[in-house]
Formats: sequence, C-alpha cells, structure tokens
Amino acid sequence: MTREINAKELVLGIVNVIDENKAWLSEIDGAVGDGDHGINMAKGLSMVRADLNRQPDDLGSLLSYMGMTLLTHIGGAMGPIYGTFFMKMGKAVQGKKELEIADVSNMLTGALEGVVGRGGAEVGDKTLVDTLSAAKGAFEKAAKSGKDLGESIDEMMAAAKRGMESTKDMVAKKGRSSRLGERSKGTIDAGAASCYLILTSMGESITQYL
Amino acid sequence: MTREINAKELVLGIVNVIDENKAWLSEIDGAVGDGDHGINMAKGLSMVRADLNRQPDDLGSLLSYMGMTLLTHIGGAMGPIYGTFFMKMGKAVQGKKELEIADVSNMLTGALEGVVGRGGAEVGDKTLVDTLSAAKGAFEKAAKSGKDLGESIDEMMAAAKRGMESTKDMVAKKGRSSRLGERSKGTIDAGAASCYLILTSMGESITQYL
Amino acid sequence: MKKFVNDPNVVVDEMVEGYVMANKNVRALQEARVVARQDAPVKGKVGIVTGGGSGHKPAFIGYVGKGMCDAVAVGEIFTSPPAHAFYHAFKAADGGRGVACLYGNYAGDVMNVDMAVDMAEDDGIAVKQVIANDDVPSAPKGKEADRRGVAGEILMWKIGGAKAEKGGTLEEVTASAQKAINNTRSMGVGLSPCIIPAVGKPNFTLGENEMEVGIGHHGEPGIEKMDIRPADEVAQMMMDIVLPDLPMQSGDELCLLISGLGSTPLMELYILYRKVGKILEDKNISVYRSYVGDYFTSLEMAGVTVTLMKLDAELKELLDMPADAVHFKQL
Amino acid sequence: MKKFVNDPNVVVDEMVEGYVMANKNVRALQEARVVARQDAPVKGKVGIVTGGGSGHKPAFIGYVGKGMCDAVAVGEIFTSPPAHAFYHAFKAADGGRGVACLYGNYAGDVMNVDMAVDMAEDDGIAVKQVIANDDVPSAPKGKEADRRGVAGEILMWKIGGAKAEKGGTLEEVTASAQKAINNTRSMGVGLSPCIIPAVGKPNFTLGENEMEVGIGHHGEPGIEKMDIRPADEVAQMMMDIVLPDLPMQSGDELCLLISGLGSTPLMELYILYRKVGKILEDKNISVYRSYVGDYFTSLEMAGVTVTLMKLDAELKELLDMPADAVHFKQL
Ligand SMILES: Nc1ncnc2c1ncn2[C@@H]1O[C@H](COP(=O)(O)OP(=O)(O)O)[C@@H](O)[C@H]1O
Ligand SMILES: Nc1ncnc2c1ncn2[C@@H]1O[C@H](COP(=O)(O)OP(=O)(O)O)[C@@H](O)[C@H]1O
Ligand SMILES: [Mg+2]
Ligand SMILES: [Mg+2]
Ligand SMILES: [Mg+2]
Ligand SMILES: [Mg+2]
Repeated sequence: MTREINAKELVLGIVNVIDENKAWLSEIDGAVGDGDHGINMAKGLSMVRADLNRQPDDLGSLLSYMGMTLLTHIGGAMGPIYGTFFMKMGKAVQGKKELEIADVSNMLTGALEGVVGRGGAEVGDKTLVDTLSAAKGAFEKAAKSGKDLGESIDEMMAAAKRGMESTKDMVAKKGRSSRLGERSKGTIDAGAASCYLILTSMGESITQYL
Repeated sequence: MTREINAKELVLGIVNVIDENKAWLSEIDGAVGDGDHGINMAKGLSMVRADLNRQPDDLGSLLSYMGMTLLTHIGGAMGPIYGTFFMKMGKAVQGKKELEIADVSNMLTGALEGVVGRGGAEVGDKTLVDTLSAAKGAFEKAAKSGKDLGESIDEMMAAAKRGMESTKDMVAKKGRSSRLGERSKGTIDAGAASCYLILTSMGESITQYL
Repeated sequence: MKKFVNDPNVVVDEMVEGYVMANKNVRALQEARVVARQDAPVKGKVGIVTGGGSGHKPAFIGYVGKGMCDAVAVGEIFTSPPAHAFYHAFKAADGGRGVACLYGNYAGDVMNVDMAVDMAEDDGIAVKQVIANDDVPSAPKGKEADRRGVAGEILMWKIGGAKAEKGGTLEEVTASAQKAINNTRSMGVGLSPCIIPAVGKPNFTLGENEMEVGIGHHGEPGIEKMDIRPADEVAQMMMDIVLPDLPMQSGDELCLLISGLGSTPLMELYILYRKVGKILEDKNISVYRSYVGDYFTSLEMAGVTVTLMKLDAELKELLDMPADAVHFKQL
Repeated sequence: MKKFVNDPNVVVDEMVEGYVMANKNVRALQEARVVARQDAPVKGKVGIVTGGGSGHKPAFIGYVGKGMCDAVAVGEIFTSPPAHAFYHAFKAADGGRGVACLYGNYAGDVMNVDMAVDMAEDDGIAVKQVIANDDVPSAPKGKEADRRGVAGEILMWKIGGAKAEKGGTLEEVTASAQKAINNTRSMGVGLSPCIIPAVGKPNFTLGENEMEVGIGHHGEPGIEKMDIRPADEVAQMMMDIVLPDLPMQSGDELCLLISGLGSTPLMELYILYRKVGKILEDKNISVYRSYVGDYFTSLEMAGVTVTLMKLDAELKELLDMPADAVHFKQL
C-alpha cells in the first residue's frame, strides 16, 4: 500500500511526458497514419492542465475528469479511446487515497476492458491495446507470484515497453494505418507509444509514494 | 514590277517561318507575357495551310483568307491584329498578279493603318507596330529616293529587323506585358518578332519573282 | 507552407467564425463546435445530422440548409469531432421526431457517434445512424462494411434530407438514406498531397509522374501507385473498378457525381466527365442527373473522385427536390 | 505537369464537350465555340452574352443559365475567344430585344467584341457593351478605364441577368450592369502559379515565402511581391487598398464576394472572410449578401480575390433575384 498520493502531481506527470514527446509521437504516427497523434494528445492534455486547479484533489475524480476532457475536446479515435481509458481508471479507484495492488490491477483491467469495448482492437492489431494488455498481464502475474506493489509496477513498466516495441513488426488492423496493410510494418504504433509513456509516468508517480 | 507571283508559295513561306520559330516566339513572349505567341500564331497558320488547296490562287484573296482565318480561329489580341494585318494587305492588292512598288507600299500602309486602327498602339509601345512602321517607312523612303522594288524591299527588311530590335529596350504600353511597366524591358517583343519574320518572308518571296 | 492562416492551431475555429458571419442562414452553437440551420430544430421534421473532420470543403458545413442537413459536428482537420459535438448537434437538430445521423465510416466518427447517441438517448432523443461506405478501393467486395465513406455521403444527405423535408418518419428517412448509400459506389485518384496547416508539410509523397489510384479523402493510400495516364484512361480505369461493384446494367439510370479533391481545375473534371459519360452511353446506362465540381475535397490535394448512385423512382424523386444549403443549391 | 488531360492542345474542346454532356440545360453551338442556354434565344428578353479565355472555372461557362448569361464565347486557355465566337454568341442570345455583352477589360476581348458587334449589327442585331474594370491594383485611380475585369464580372452578370429576366430594355440592362461594375472593386493576392496544359510549366514564379499582391487573373504581376503574412494582415492590406477606392462609408451596404483562385481551400477563404467582415463591422458597413467559394479562378493557382459591390435599392433587388446557372444557383 502507498502513502496518500498527490493525484494532481500524478496527472501533471502524464501531461508533461506527452508534451515532451509530442513531436516523436506525431512523427511515428506520420509514418503510417496522419501524423497528428502527438498534437492531438498534447492538445487534449493541455486542457486538462489549464483546468486542473479547479478540480477536486482525489485520484478517482481527477482521472475521470481527464477522461471526460479528452472525450469532449480531442475528437478523432483518441477522444473515445483515451477518454474511456482514463474514465475507467478513475472509476476503478473512486474514493481511494492510497493504492493497493488490487487498485492498480483494477485500474489496468478497467482501462483495458474499456478500450477494447470501445474500439474493438485485440492484441496484435498494432494499437495501444498491445501496450496496455502486456502491462496488465505482467502486473497481475507479478502480483500473483507474490511480488509487492513496487516490484509489480516495475514489471508492468518493463512489459509496457515490450508491448510497445512488439507493435513495430505488426501489420495494423485498426485505425488509419490499417488501410496500409503490409506497408504498416516497420514503425512502432503511435498509440502504443503514448500508452507506454502514460503507464510509465503513472508507474513512476505511484512508486514515489511507496 | 515582278513576274506573276505564286501566291500560295508566298503564303506557305509565312506559315513555315512562323512554324520554325514558334518555340522562340513563345519563349520571348513568356519573358513578359503569357508565353503563347508562337503557339497562337502557329495554330492559326496551320489552319491556313490545311485549307490552302481549296483557296483561289490570287494574292489578294489569299491574304484576305489568311486574315479571316486568324480572325476566326486564334482569338486573343492576335486574331484581330494579324487578322486585320492580312485582310488589309489583301485588300491592297486585290486582283493583282504582279506587284509594283505602289502595291507593296499599299500593302504595308494598309496593314499598318489597320493594326493601329484596331489596337491603338503607337511606335514605341513595344508591339509589332514598331516593326511594321519601321518597315513601311524604310520602304517608302527607299522608293521615293528612286530605288527599285528589290532594293526597296531589302531596305524594308533591314528596317523591320531594326524595328524589332528597337523593342528590346522599350517599356510595353500595349498588351499583356504593359502590366509589367519597367519590368517589361530587356526582351524583344514577341509580336514585333513575328512581324519581322513575316515581313522578311514576304520580302524574300516577292524578290524571287523580280 | 503558403496559406492564408493566422494561428495554424485554430484554423477550424476561425473558419467556423467566418462561415457563420458570411452565411446568415446558419449559426454556430455555444456549447460545442457545431454549425446548425438558423431555424433548427425544425418542428415536426426529422433532424439530419452529420459531422466529420475538417478540410473537406464544402463538406461538411457547406451542406447545412433546407433539404440537406440540420446540424453538423465540426472536427479538427481530418479528425472526427468529439462525441460532445455530435451530442449537441443531435440536440440542435431534434424537432421532436428524432434525428438521423448520416456520416462516413471512419473509426473515430463511429466511436464518437456511438457515445453521443448514448448521451442523446439519455435525454430522450431518438437517433438512428446510417454509415456511408461508398469507397470501393478501401476494402474488397464481401467486406463492404469496412469501406470508407467518401463523396457518396453528399448523395446520402441529399436523399435523407429530402425525405425528411417531405415529412418522412425517422425510420423512413434512414431507410431512404441507407438505400442511397447501398446504391452508391465511389473511387478516387490522387495526383498531389495536401498540407494540414498545423503540420506544415505535405501529408504524403508521390513521384513526379505518379498518381495514387484509390486514394482516400485524407490521402490514405489506395490500390496502387502508377504513372499518370491520359484522362480518358484514368476515367476508364475508375469505371472498370466502380461499375462492376454495384453492378450496373443496360437500361439503368444513375446520378453521377465527379468531385475534385481540391486543386484540380474544373476543366479537368469535365474532361473526365466526357469520357465517363461516353463509357456509360456505350453501356446504355443513362445519367439522370449529374454534379461536377468541388463537392468533397481534401484541402488542396489534386485529384478526383467519381461517384455513381443507381436510381429508382423514389431516389429520383428525392434527388430532384430543391435544396438550399450554402454550398449546395438546387432549384 | 500532373493533370487529367488527354491532348493538351484540345483541353478546351474536351471540356466543353464534357460540360454540355453533364448539363442538359445548356448546349454547344455548331458554328463556333459557344455555350448557350438550351432555350436561348429567350423571346422578348434581352440576351446576356459574355466570353473570355478559359481556365477560370466556373467562369465563364458555369454562369450560363436563367437569371445570368444566355450565351458565352469560349476562348483558349487565358486567350480571348475569336470575334467569330462572340458573333455567334450574339446570334444565339438575341431574342429580338438586343444583346448586352458584359465582359472584362482585356485588349483581346475588347478587339474581338468590337469586331463581332460590327458583324452582328450588319445582321440587324443591336449589341451594347459593358466592360468590367473592377481590379483596383491594375491601374491607379484616375485611370479606372485601364483596369482589368476580375471577379466583379460575376456580380455584373448577376445584376444584368436579373434585369433582363425582369424584362428590362437593352438600355436598362446595360445601365444596371454598368452601375453594378461602377460600384464594384476587387483585388487579388496570389500564392502560387498555375500551369497552362499546352505550356506544361508554371506561368510565373514566386519565392518560397512570397506572395504577389494585386495579382491578375492570369498571373499578371501586381503591385509588389512581399513575404507571406498571417491571413488577418492580408485581409487588412486588401481592404486598405480596395475600400478607399470606391469609397465606402459608414451605413453603406454591400455585396462581398471572396473567390479562391483555384487551389486555395475554402477554409482559408472563410478565415479571410472573418477578418474582412470584422473590418467592415468596425466601419459600420454591412454585408447585405456574400458569396464565398471558387467563383473565378486561374486554373490551380493558389490565392484569393476580394470583391466589394456597393448596393442601392435597385442593386439589392436584382441581386436577390433567383438564378439557375450550372455553377451559380440562388433560390
Ligand atoms: N480501434 C482502436 N482501438 C484502439 N486503439 C486504436 C483504435 N484505432 C486507433 N487506435 C490507436 O489510435 C492511434 C492513432 O491516434 P491518433 O493519431 O491520435 O488518431 P487518428 O488516427 O484519428 O489521427 C493509433 O496509433 C492506435 O494506437
Ligand atoms: N494593342 C495592340 N496593338 C498591336 N499589337 C499588340 C497590341 N496588343 C498586343 N499586341 C501584340 O501582341 C503580342 C502578343 O501576342 P500573343 O502572345 O499571341 O497574345 P496574348 O497577349 O493574348 O497572349 C505582343 O507581343 C504585341 O506585339
Ligand atoms: Mg493520427
Ligand atoms: Mg501571349
Ligand atoms: Mg488524426
Ligand atoms: Mg495568350
């Protein structure tokens, strides 16, 4: 179990890591898509940042607010998908100030189920589901094998990275790049990359409060 | 006075010299205008060539027919201007088989008056009037000073060349290039060039029958 | 990038602002980026809503008006509008008889519309969807449901909008719109890319003499890249792909829509029309009505889409009804 | 050069062929390259004729139709039609009450129209001319008669066409058209050149970041080349030149026409509209009616023209009348 988490810092961590990497995210999206993933995400999250002071302090509400903001403002596929991602995470930790293994597991499970339910992507389709599913699986496996929260989060982050990298050789089945067929191979999927950045930032934030 | 002129050969000479020089004419038009003077002239004259067999043999009718064809088919400023040019020349030699000094003088005068009446250009405006006016002036001066038809035509051709060249340093006052103001300096005017080619070809044709 | 823009990040907002200033018959909503008929919701009429990414002038906002769409959700360039915008478009369009949401088959649009429909239904607004999938090269026969929507969407709005104007119920309006799109096939050929203002550089590349056959409305790659050919051959190639897909037969009547993708001069569209018309004549298929112009574009992309809609008596009647959208008028 | 063409030398013929195939309300004459209303000459109505070089889609042939032009003489790309074509256009348009020839101030057009008028008068057809000279940057104040005609021609046709439709005499029609053009001022800014198919290369060059201020409809150079600026500054600069020339005053009403030159997306036109509208609002000048789109272009040139027509009661009434040309419809 963590100490009480500073939820606004956790959210700002996500906003910042996407902002710092927006050029890269757009660049890899540009290789097979329309080159706006970094712009889209950064734009939506900058609205989160702008309004953060007026929001409540608790993690559940903040994550839901983040989801709603993305859903309301960024459009595209990312609005519904990351909107659902954060709303489901928020729902999983409603009212929580400290996190236990079960909470983090519920967050990842909720996000994954939400994203799959919304967009219909499966593992192997070259989307952020590849990152998220790997992360969730590794976290649960570590926890089940008796590792503590910190260790399980480390495993989760490592798996998120592998999940992201696995998309490099995949043929896209969802989203714009799926129109490319075989030509979509050779670049990491942009959504898988942003998901890796987000999960890593969250993981690092949480372990700070262990 | 010439022998009887083969009018179709004279006309074909004009058609050919323009066709051979159409790239150059378009190129100099392109420097200050829209780069189509060679195309326009060659297109109109190719119609003259195509229909030439069905035309009467005499010079007056053929020149009028040439003018009518340009007027009917090439449009732009050149249709009315060269249309008038050839129609007036034709009118000046109606019914003539052999040419005397007065006939050539009438042709040049008719053409010049017609073109000036139609387009309002004056000497110095950087148009074909600079070529035509110089040619007409030189011809008349030579004839008045007692030179024979051949000599007068030679003077006319030399003056046509000087008239054409004089346009190089002029600022255009008529036609598209007049929009350029000072920027129109530095290139020979395309219409002045085609007029030089036409007058030279006609002059050479006529002197063949001396 | 040479464009008439101020801040590349707000081009869509500024466009909408200019659009509603220029056209007194339409208004922008406060709640979300939506353009609606000034008189929407029209009481007792089924509302017609569409929406999509921007950059497709005059689609989508140009089709707001009597006989066409009541409200349009406006996305960023080439990006689906958020669910929020579709939701407010539904609210603006609902005159009490429900809303037909007629839009194109893009993952983002589908997800956002789905979410918006849920929100609207919570408010008691009935919404039915028809999803255009007229772009033949985007998926093979048998996988029609995967195909994108392109210029055929305009004909779907025309038919659905006319049916609503005639007093059709929500079921009737969506049935007519669905029939329209079922009877419609399109394909595009691209000659040059376009520049998204916020990106500032071309969104794909083509060789000096190359064309992209089957290109999508955002520059999505098509069936193949090949050397540019004379217009008649391009027309023939497009018809060889589009005609058998429907299929069309001798004696059929159709609506033919040839749209430029942005920078292709109207002259070239008519040169293509000439050949398409001859191909149809040879097959004894008659063009009942045609539209030629920049109806659905991709910023300044050079290229064309050809769209055929096979007609029956109902579609002809609806097609012939007047329309008074800003960029689609028919007397 | 990537274009949908067959033989670059016959693009205009093929365009006209496609155009009359696509649009059943118009026909091409046999005698000369002229497009006319199917029902021309309209008995008892003054005929409206225009004409000019091709490449200005939808001008000129797109404006043939009820309430606009009866017949149009069609020239080669950027080249005046021959006198012969104007003459046959006059014959096709004359319904017994004479013909108003409303066209733009280009030397070739003026000469060809003059000759055609002589020919028509020999046939007993009365023709009166009105020559549009709305392009402010093409000649200084005081030399208005030297100015070119640009997009303002459309408003002249609209007004003249409506007056003819209302039953005006030849004198009345040309007086209204003349008033329209006297009250109209335009100017253009170009961002990129265009390619005449038969030439195959751009017709002028501009630096990477340059725009041509005051550009003509064939790429004629304007007042100066300068670095591209934000849309709002471009709009301000254009208004600073156009507004004082008329001049317009507080309380005036006007018609505002913003036309793209070919490849400029509609989005950018509305971004410009936004600023132009604000400038006018600030001066308490109201926009009675506006048109935004590709109304008068130069093949695929990127750029814009802004046109203002100061209105009075008569012009408003005529402007509001319906029109049913192929590319200009108003309900
Ligand atoms: N159906 C889907 N399910 C999950 N993720 C998806 C789906 N479709 C697309 N994505 C993700 O969206 C990313 C692209 O996002 P972005 O570029 O912001 O949107 P767009 O494709 O609309 O431009 C892809 O890299 C992919 O990871
Ligand atoms: N008013 C005029 N009088 C005499 N010649 C003229 C006049 N206007 C233009 N010209 C001639 O026309 C030539 C250009 O012809 P061309 O390129 O065929 O026509 P356009 O300018 O319509 O493209 C100029 O070089 C000039 O000599
Ligand atoms: Mg993207
Ligand atoms: Mg020229
Ligand atoms: Mg996108
Ligand atoms: Mg020319």
